[in-house]
Amino acid sequence: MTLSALRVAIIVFPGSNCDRDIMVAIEQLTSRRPALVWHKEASLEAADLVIIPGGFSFGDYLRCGALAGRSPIMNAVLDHAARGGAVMGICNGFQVLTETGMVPGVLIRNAELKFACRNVRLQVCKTLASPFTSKLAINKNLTLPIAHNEGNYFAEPGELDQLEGEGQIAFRYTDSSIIGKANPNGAARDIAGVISRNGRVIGMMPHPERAMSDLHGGSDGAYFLLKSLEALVS
Amino acid sequence: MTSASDNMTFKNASAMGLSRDEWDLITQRLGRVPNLCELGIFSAMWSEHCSYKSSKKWLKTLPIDGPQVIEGPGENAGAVDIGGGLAAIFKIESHNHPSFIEPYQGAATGVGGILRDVFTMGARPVALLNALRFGEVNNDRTRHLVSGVVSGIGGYGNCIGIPTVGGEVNFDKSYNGNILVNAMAVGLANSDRIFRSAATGPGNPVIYVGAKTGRDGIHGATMASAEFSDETESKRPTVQVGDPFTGKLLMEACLELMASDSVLSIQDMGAAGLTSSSVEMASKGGLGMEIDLDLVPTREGNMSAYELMLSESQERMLMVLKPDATERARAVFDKWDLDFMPIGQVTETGRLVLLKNGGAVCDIPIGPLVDDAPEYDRPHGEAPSRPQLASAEIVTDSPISLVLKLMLGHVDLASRRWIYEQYDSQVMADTMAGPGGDAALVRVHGSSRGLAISTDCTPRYVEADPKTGGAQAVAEAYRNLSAIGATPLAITNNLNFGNPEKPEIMTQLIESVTGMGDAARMLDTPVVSGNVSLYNETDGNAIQPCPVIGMVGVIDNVETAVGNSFIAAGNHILVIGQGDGTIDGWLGASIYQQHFGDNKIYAPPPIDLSDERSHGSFVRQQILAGKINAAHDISDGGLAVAIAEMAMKSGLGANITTPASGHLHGWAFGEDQARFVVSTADDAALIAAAKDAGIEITKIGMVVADSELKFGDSDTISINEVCGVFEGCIPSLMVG
Amino acid sequence: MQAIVNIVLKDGVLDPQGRAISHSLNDLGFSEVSDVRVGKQILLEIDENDPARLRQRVARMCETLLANTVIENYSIVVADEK
Amino acid sequence: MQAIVNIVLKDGVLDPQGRAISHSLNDLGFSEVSDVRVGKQILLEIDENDPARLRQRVARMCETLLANTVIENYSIVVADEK
Ligand SMILES: Nc1ncnc2c1ncn2[C@@H]1O[C@H](COP(=O)(O)OP(=O)(O)O)[C@@H](O)[C@H]1O
Ligand SMILES: [Mg+2]
Repeated sequence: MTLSALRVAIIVFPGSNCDRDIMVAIEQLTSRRPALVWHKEASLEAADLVIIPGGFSFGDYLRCGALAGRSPIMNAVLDHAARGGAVMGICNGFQVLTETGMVPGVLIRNAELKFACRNVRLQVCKTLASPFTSKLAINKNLTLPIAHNEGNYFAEPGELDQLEGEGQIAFRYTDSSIIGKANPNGAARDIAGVISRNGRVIGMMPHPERAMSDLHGGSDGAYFLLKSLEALVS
Repeated sequence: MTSASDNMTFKNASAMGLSRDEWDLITQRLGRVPNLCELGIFSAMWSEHCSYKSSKKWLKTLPIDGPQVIEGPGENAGAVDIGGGLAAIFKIESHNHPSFIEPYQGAATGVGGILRDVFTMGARPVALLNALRFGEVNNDRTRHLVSGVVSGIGGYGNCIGIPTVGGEVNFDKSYNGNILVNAMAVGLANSDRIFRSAATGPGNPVIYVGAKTGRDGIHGATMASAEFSDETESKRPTVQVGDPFTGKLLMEACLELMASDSVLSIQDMGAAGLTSSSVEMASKGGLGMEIDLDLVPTREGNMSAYELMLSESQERMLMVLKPDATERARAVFDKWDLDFMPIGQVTETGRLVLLKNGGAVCDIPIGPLVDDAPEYDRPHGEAPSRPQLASAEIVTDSPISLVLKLMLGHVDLASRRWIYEQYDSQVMADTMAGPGGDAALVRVHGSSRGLAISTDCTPRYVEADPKTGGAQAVAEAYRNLSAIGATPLAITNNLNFGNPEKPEIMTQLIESVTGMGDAARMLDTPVVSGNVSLYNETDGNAIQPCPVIGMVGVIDNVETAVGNSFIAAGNHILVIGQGDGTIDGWLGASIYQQHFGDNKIYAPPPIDLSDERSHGSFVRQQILAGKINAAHDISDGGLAVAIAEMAMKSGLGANITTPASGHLHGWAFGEDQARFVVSTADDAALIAAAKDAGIEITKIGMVVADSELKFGDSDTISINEVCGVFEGCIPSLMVG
Repeated sequence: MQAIVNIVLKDGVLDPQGRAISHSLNDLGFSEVSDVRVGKQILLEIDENDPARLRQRVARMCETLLANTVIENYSIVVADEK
Repeated sequence: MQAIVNIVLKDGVLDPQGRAISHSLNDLGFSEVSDVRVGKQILLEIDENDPARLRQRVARMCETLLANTVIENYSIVVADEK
């Protein structure tokens, strides 16, 4: 399969605001425009990758991702994942995935109680087999932007041990010359992204779609997305 | 219609802020006394905020025309042609008072309001900026206000998904009891698809859309008069609460509907809510309007006509639709889960008629509401003349590096990172340069064109000399745009002043508007929109006057823009706009004076508008020609601060040659205008080009790989050290 | 001792969060829900044994920090007074 | 009828907001405060007259939406049962 044959679906909730950004980013890499799927749809056309974009679905009211997690379309996304389909949740999308239990843990308020928008440096971790990490060099550093108020990853210590043991941690915040602390939000064990037990679902706080070229100030987002898409077609 | 018990008297009018003359005019125009609802409508329409009664005479002196102008002041926002069939639509607006009472909600609703002004015109908002002024920073109240305002701005902008790409902030004790929160929004539309507010076509339906109406922010003045209250329901001023989620839905729904051929005219409900929107739409169309208030969607029971007309509930719009478009429009708003309600129709009568419970509760001619709104030529005098501060009187001989450290730790110069990292500056993925540069640069989606935007004002200059200060604000914005390579197109402005009934305040206003107008004319940046905020006083003490400029410009190819960070060791550093001989430096009204001088007010650096124009154009041309690879305008703090900022951003150092004679501190920290620091790989070519253009230029040093700033032979400081001071200042002040 | 502070928005102040939750509950089949308001509950652990003094101190905390009295009302529950 | 749902974080779950409030209170001179936890209080207006059924429906709402049972505990107060 070629990249341009890859069918990508992007779920749009009321309040999503990075849906267009990730659509443009994927199109830049595959030359094929992803489908935008409105949350009220009950079914999902066959897709090779479902992306839940960033934003403030339902205004982040109650808990980030909670109301979106109960939208009609999420049943179809859960079915897709249960069939082994690939899912990527970015920022608010990550929060939606934790709310529906598709990836472990929860994302709570940033430790400093402030929204944080800046570049962070990530380290790629050694993981179980997953299309989202298989083509990345272990320990490679990526510089990507974050922009969130609730990105403080939390799970019980026992569960964290297990995630580490099983290779479900995709990225960690790591030391950087970038001004500010390496860990921008207080996340347990510096976790910035996790993957599901079957490796097919990833949730991550950083926004790859905002680092697609030097004009954005860096292209590590394009690199990460391209490697993931390549793994999905191979 | 008007029951006798409901008849208003001058006492009621006075409680709503109307003067005796204004009251007499109302009764004369109506031929009777108004009832409560009618009086409320007059008082809102004739308030300073809606009628510009103190400033109108002077605003008329501003230049508003130019080949680039599509829509000047008068609509919800101004519009300029940026090429490619597109228009940039923008405006700035203040939310000073609400933000002082409730900083989070006040700032958030300020952002929501300015966004509605822009998408009402059919533009998709693409950038937000702000201009903030707070009191002394070592003060719990200030800290509370700063953190509330900043998180409120972020709370709205981040959620609705429009990047906050820039702004400015200063601190001064005159703002202790009266902060300034000005928000600017910029949007993009096809230049032939701009929507306006004039109602058309008698018989056409008037539609209310968006959120429901509650008792939010109802005209504060009336709260004092208990006799208005025919119900026991609380009439205390309720704070408006912003709902960016509904704001986002409203924006998407409006833009979706405006893409179809359904909307004839549209107006957001801002200050004075349903009153100003209905009156303005009808008056601009030269028509009337009839509204059935029982149809207005409400979220609280038993709202009176007065409350319904004066409520400032957020996220609401009024539209006139084509006669056959109602069902199509309803489907769009249903999809987005928003209220959609036909509440009336356009009429030919020229009157505003409001129905409630089957009867008319208001029937007034619209003409007087708008045309007869008072216009005052308030008394004013002459601006005080200020002594000039000779550099010799103030300079010391401490090393530049030591002074530089002090300066960079000054709250008005230090890094604003603590603030702008709380804003999502990148959503929409077209931010090419966000906060931290000179102008922000936002790519026009799907093209290589870019919008350059900056907000600027230096209140201490305006206080010292309002005319120079007014011109300087425009000039600084012009320089900020030029420094990235963009062509300035037009401005919006927010005039923040004290009580205009005091002659000295009126003088400040008039003089700064004059300076602003002169500069706008000379720099070809007409005024296309703006806002006036007066009575910014506490206990009779006025704020430092603050006429904020928001400037928008364009660059054809974002790849040709430069930043204000050094690029490579071995590059040459030059100052444009300064000859070898200019070494005295202008220290009056500077940040240096604040550190080392007395508290007197001295004359600010003079502005030479033709220099601003030629130096700015030169820098722009050389950037576009690839001859300059980094540029930074020289403003607060002077030359040494500009160089330090370029070094800190890059991590590279600089070896700077100091002048052999004259006042070293004046040279380093003087705030003489119309200057830029630039770096280039080819100094000879740049110098030659400057000579050809008749522009002064001086080579002052080199970019070096060592992370150090070196002034002259022996005065050295590491970038790490300056960075620590620069970045540490605001975070540590915010901890208290 | 423990004190609980309940903080709710004043009447008339818009509660967008409550509105969104109410919608969602309706969509999820809980059509009987007609209104939702969201408040905060702050649980304080305090070294103070006198319930009256405790209440007084907590009221001070509410006025100085815990509640935004421009838009919120608060009520205090002192555990051992109940 | 009215129902109130109180939602608190489970023990052991980090509460950044509670911690920040606790610090601030200490700084403001309320040194007797040793711990603060921040929870939510959700007030529901429901068309249902039977308190037992009401409680049962609200419990369903909590499990489906209102609480994230991974990190939160909830309790229900039904007004007329009190
Ligand atoms: N309140 C604010 N919001 C967002 N960005 C800000 C704010 N204040 C300052 N900035 C950003 O910090 C940088 C420096 O601000 P300032 O010193 O006012 O710049 P200049 O002197 O070039 O006008 C600019 O990029 C500006 O956009
Ligand atoms: Mg600048």
